[in-house]
Amino acid sequence: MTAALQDVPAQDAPAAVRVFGLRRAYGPRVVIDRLDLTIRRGEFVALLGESGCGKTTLLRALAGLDPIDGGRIEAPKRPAVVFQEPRLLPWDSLWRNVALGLPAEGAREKAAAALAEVGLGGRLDDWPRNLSGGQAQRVALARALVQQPELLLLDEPFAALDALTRIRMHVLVKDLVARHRPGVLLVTHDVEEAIALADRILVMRGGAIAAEHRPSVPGLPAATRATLLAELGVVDDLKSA
Amino acid sequence: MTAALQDVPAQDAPAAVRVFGLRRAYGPRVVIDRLDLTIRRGEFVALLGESGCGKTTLLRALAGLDPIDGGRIEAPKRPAVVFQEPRLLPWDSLWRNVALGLPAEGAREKAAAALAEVGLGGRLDDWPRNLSGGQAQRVALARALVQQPELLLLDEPFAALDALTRIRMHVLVKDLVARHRPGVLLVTHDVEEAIALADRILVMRGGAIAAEHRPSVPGLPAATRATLLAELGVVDDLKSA
Amino acid sequence: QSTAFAAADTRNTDTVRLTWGFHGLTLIAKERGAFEKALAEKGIKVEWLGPFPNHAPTLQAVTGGSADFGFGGSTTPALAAIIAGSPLVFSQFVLYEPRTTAIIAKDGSGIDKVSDLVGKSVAVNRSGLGEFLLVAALEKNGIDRSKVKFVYLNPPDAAPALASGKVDAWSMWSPGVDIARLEYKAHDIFLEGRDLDFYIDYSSYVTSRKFSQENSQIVRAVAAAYEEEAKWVNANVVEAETIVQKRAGYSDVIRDQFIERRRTYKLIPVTDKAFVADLQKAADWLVARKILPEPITVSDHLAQF
Amino acid sequence: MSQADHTVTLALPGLAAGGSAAPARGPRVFGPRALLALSWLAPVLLVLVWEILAQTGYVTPQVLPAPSKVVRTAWRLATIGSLPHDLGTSLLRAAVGFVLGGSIAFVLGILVGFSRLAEALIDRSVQMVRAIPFLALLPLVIVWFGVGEGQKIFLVALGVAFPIYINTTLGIRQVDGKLLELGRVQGLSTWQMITRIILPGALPSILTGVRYSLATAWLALVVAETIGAQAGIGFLAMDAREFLRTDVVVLTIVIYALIGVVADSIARLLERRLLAWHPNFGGAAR
Amino acid sequence: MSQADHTVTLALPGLAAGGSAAPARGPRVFGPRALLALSWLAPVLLVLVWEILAQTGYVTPQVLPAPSKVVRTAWRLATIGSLPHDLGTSLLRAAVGFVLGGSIAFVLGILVGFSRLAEALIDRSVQMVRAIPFLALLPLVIVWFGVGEGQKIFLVALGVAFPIYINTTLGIRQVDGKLLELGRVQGLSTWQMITRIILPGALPSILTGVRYSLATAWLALVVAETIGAQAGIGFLAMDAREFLRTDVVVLTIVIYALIGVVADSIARLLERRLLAWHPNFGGAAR
Ligand SMILES: Nc1ncnc2c1ncn2[C@@H]1O[C@H](COP(=O)(O)OP(=O)(O)OP(=O)(O)O)[C@@H](O)[C@H]1O
Ligand SMILES: Nc1ncnc2c1ncn2[C@@H]1O[C@H](COP(=O)(O)OP(=O)(O)OP(=O)(O)O)[C@@H](O)[C@H]1O
Ligand SMILES: [Mg+2]
Ligand SMILES: [Mg+2]
Repeated sequence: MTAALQDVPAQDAPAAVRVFGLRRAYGPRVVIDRLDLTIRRGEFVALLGESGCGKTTLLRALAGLDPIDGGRIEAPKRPAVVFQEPRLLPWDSLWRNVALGLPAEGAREKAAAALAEVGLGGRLDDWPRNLSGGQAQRVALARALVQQPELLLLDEPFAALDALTRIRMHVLVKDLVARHRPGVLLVTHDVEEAIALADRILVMRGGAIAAEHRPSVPGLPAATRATLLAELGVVDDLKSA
Repeated sequence: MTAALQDVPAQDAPAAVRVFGLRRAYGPRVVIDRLDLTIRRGEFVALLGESGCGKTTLLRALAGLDPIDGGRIEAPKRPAVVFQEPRLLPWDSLWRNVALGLPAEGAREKAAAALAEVGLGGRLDDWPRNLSGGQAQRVALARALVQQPELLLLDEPFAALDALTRIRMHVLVKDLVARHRPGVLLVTHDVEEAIALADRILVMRGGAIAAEHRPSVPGLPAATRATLLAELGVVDDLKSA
Repeated sequence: QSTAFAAADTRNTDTVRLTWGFHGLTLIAKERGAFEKALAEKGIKVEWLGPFPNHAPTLQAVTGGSADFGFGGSTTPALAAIIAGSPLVFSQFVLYEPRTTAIIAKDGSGIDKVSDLVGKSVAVNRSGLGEFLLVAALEKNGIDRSKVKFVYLNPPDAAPALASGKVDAWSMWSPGVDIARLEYKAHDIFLEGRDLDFYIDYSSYVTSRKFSQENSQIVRAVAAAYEEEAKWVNANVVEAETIVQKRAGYSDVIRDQFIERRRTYKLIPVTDKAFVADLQKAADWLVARKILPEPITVSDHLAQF
Repeated sequence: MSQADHTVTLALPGLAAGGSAAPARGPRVFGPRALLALSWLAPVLLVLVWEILAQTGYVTPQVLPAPSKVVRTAWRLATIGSLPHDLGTSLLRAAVGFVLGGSIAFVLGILVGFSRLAEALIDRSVQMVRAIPFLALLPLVIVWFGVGEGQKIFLVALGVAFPIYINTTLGIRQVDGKLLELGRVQGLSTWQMITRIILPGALPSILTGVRYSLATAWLALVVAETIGAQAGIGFLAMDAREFLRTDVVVLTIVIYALIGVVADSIARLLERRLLAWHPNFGGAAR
Repeated sequence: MSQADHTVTLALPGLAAGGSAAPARGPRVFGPRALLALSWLAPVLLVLVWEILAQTGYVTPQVLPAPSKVVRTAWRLATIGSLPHDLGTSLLRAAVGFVLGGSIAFVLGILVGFSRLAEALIDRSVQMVRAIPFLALLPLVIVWFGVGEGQKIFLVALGVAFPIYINTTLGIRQVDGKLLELGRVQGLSTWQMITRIILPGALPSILTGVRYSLATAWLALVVAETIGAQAGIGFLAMDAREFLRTDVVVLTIVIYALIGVVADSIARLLERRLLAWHPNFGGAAR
């Protein structure tokens, strides 16, 4: 257990992001409606929800990438974002991709360190097109982590990773949270992952936060797991089919 | 349990694909070396392995997309493939994307049925750019399933799906296997998924098949799970960190 | 001298900007250098602008103020430009003999006289001497213009058209017509100097009205220098033709033809009343045939100096 | 919380709609109407300044006649003169040449973009011919095609061909290789491959080629109509130039400019229609 | 197993290397060497046929002199004549005009591709000017620039500007909106946005514009050098045309064609260098 690294943020830690009554629609399709959310610095929040329920839309709104149709968002100017796709610049080498946006001074060293941490230390000067799916995703993660932001928005950053690599990446992210204490919002479909990582787990449904859990505080992770799966509509019977 | 749908293929079912001593290198980087593999019609094979170990490379070779540097592949001319990314044509509506390659006659109906099965029945004429990550992945899956191929190659097709949707997709694929009996090769990082779906689980390491399991035949799935995780390098301690 | 009755003696510049092309006096004057020396003696610096491919752009340059003199081309475009409103005046006229503009056809084409042109196509340069000559030739032979097909072609394009039989005849000036006659084995059907008893078109130097008023001294000096140049050319035909050939690059045979013809230049001051009357007649001829759009009084557009 | 580090994003529709819809473009301060009006600002301003300069005598009419004079000339030529006939003749030539040259170039472009063999066989020759100016080619064209319509249409076709050819090959090279792989996997025939994947993917570039060549067609006519033409805008221009009819020369320039605007509108319309799926081309804001 | 349904993929390096490296292109039957040789086939064949036709008297030398005659003329002009001087003069003009026009067009293209406001203000005017033929502009250019070098360089710059402008805006529109979003999220400055994302993304199109305009520069010179030039290839051509020197005319055509080849090679070199990352441009097979 690495729980020692992970202090539950005090109720009075400064907020990394605040959302009040957010509304977002694509034309007639209302995706987010009256959503409230606060994430404090140092807090790790996981976001679960059915495919297409609006998780990415929420993240994009927090990152200031989309206009919103109602409500209010208070967010830092520059959160770090891992998009659902890797979004590497095909014309830049890996280290330049990771260093994108860093001040030129010492950029290569920082990028090299970050790439080593995600297990790609030997491929600083390789092209993105030569990467496997999981490798590209790790480069995108490295790019976000070197930013050392106040708010870290992760959209399924581990989806293409095998179990072992995934655990390594978990450690990396938790490390960053412990050191720089950003607020983290992690979108994931893996309930185990949410339980293992998050201070707070949110379930999104109908355009708003439908449920909230604190796996580390009361009860057992196992109980949380069953509740969460039920909330996501999975009957345990089916799951083992 | 839907085990009734899923007959273990007879040892003498015709082969959907055969690979002998396959070798594939990108320049000096040898990714696949002396790999042998046979998948029979109706057989469901899951492929596990560390990120970057060569799973996609193997799939591409089987699909005839890449040249190979040694060995021999006997594969049907037209396997159906779900790539690691959705690869939707941005200029075509969803139903046209799904119908790509179908004979024009009745294409729209077939595509509509397939889209309904993956939960996107209402969005036949929508553009791909309006989809969420998981929705796009489901369209790609629908596109492969309508092909009714002899060999179905799936590269992490469920990675962006939530637990419930994922289970629904599992049912869809198993259904197709039961009806048309293609050979299936499924790349996944989810050990549970592999156990739940596959007749045979392969672990890839060092460019070849390092281990093989038949979860449905001997012992308990739980035992298989522990063995597999160990083979993938995960110590159970770490996993729960 | 033409400067007999100077109205005023004005000048507000040291430099005169002359345009030049690959023919006639301007080229020889520019190549020989005596012209510049003569003007330098009067404190006038010569700036040569060019070469220009034909007359119209030089008129544009003078009208637009980027040059002071035209390069001694045909009067018709100058008259047209004046009618269109360009503030140009004639400063000097040039008459060269023999006149060599001609209508030619290939040997063995069965076209030997103007009446053979009926039903044939003839290449002419639009609104130029070639077109006028064809019109005059047809009129002289009583043939209606509609019986002959006028094909508008610039000289460089007309040559291959004639050579490959895409047109049956070509109405054109020197030296193009001379080169073509020799190279494509063609013969004259109608030769201006021989078959036409009046002039349609002369050569002329033009300047802007403003320049002629503000720099009458220079206009006078330039006219005098061209007269000197013409005198030299008339006296040194062989050298003059060789200078032209060197720049133009045509064959010795053609040059020798020109030498043989002893082409001479006669410069006529704008004060020559008889000449101006002839030019007026030519202008009226062009107006009557709708080649010039409006009547014009030539004497209103002469440099006053 | 530390307000200094934070920006407050208000619920304004100030940002471009839909992340990828107009990403590089800053906040949309002007609506589409305003932008349309703005786009006519520069041309209208130019005409106004020009009229004022001409009226005040700052530019002499022989150098640049006033717009009002040009309009009068246009009116005169249109009513008693041959302007409509000239315009019609040129339009027809441009259209025929465009269709001919465009289709040939398109096919060649597809071949070259598609196959390295075709590229080796064709591309170098095309690049050579492309560099030869029309004026220099004229004698040969006359010998081959005579001095009739054939020659003019040939020149237009030639002028149209190059932009379409080059941008078609460019477009095909820019088609995402991953989608081509997809086409192979889905068992598309060569024809389906072209119509379902290559053409749609290359369309933005191809339409740029079309946009370019719509103007080129007219430019080619200027040269073509100096030869054996009895009507046409190029003929009108040449004639006027020869006689220093500055007002007619400027009129032809204005006609060319207007044709440029029309050609451009056609190209934009095509883009809006055919690239509706493309976030940066088909957007309603254009 | 049913062999009928199966194809045997042998271990041949027959397929294009690396899935996305050359996807649409069929099996590589010819190596790069063979393709290079093939690409010269058509031009060489053309010259051979032409020589034979000329030697047998099928085409008259006044219309099309034999290649051997043209080579002799070239040699003569190069040794005792002015060819090197003409070529040098034209090259210099082309280079200066190219740099001037290219940079202005590039900046305008970036502005217009980047901002709808700039598009509204600039684009229509550019499209209008683009449609005006050089020949029609010549009188105005003479008035503005006189008949010196200025006028020639201006015309070259003008001719170069349009392809670069158009393809720069095209390229910027084709830049993936997702990468622009990434740039915003990473907090890039406008300058970094342009240099790190927009330019690299637009480069394939921009280079096609460069490739196009390298030839246009020369075409513009032909018109520019008909007036007030004493040297230059365009001057040589005009001069020869005026005096019906068919061999020199054809020589200038050949020179233009060769310049086309050189310009094309430069463009390809640039593509190979600058687009090394691009699977369809930078590949070693080109
Ligand atoms: N640009 C768009 N235009 C119209 N509809 C859109 C657009 N982007 C997303 N949507 C729709 O909005 C809904 C929410 O999309 P979003 O991408 O936020 O889902 P998500 O929760 O991230 O799903 P996933 O887990 O599959 O990634 C979906 O139904 C999607 O189809
Ligand atoms: N085009 C290429 N050129 C060079 N190396 C490549 C290329 N494509 C893949 N590789 C390398 O080959 C190895 C295997 O890649 P592959 O995509 O098969 O991995 P994978 O098992 O699918 O991984 P993942 O689970 O992350 O998708 C990786 O190390 C990758 O970096
Ligand atoms: Mg999403
Ligand atoms: Mg993979």
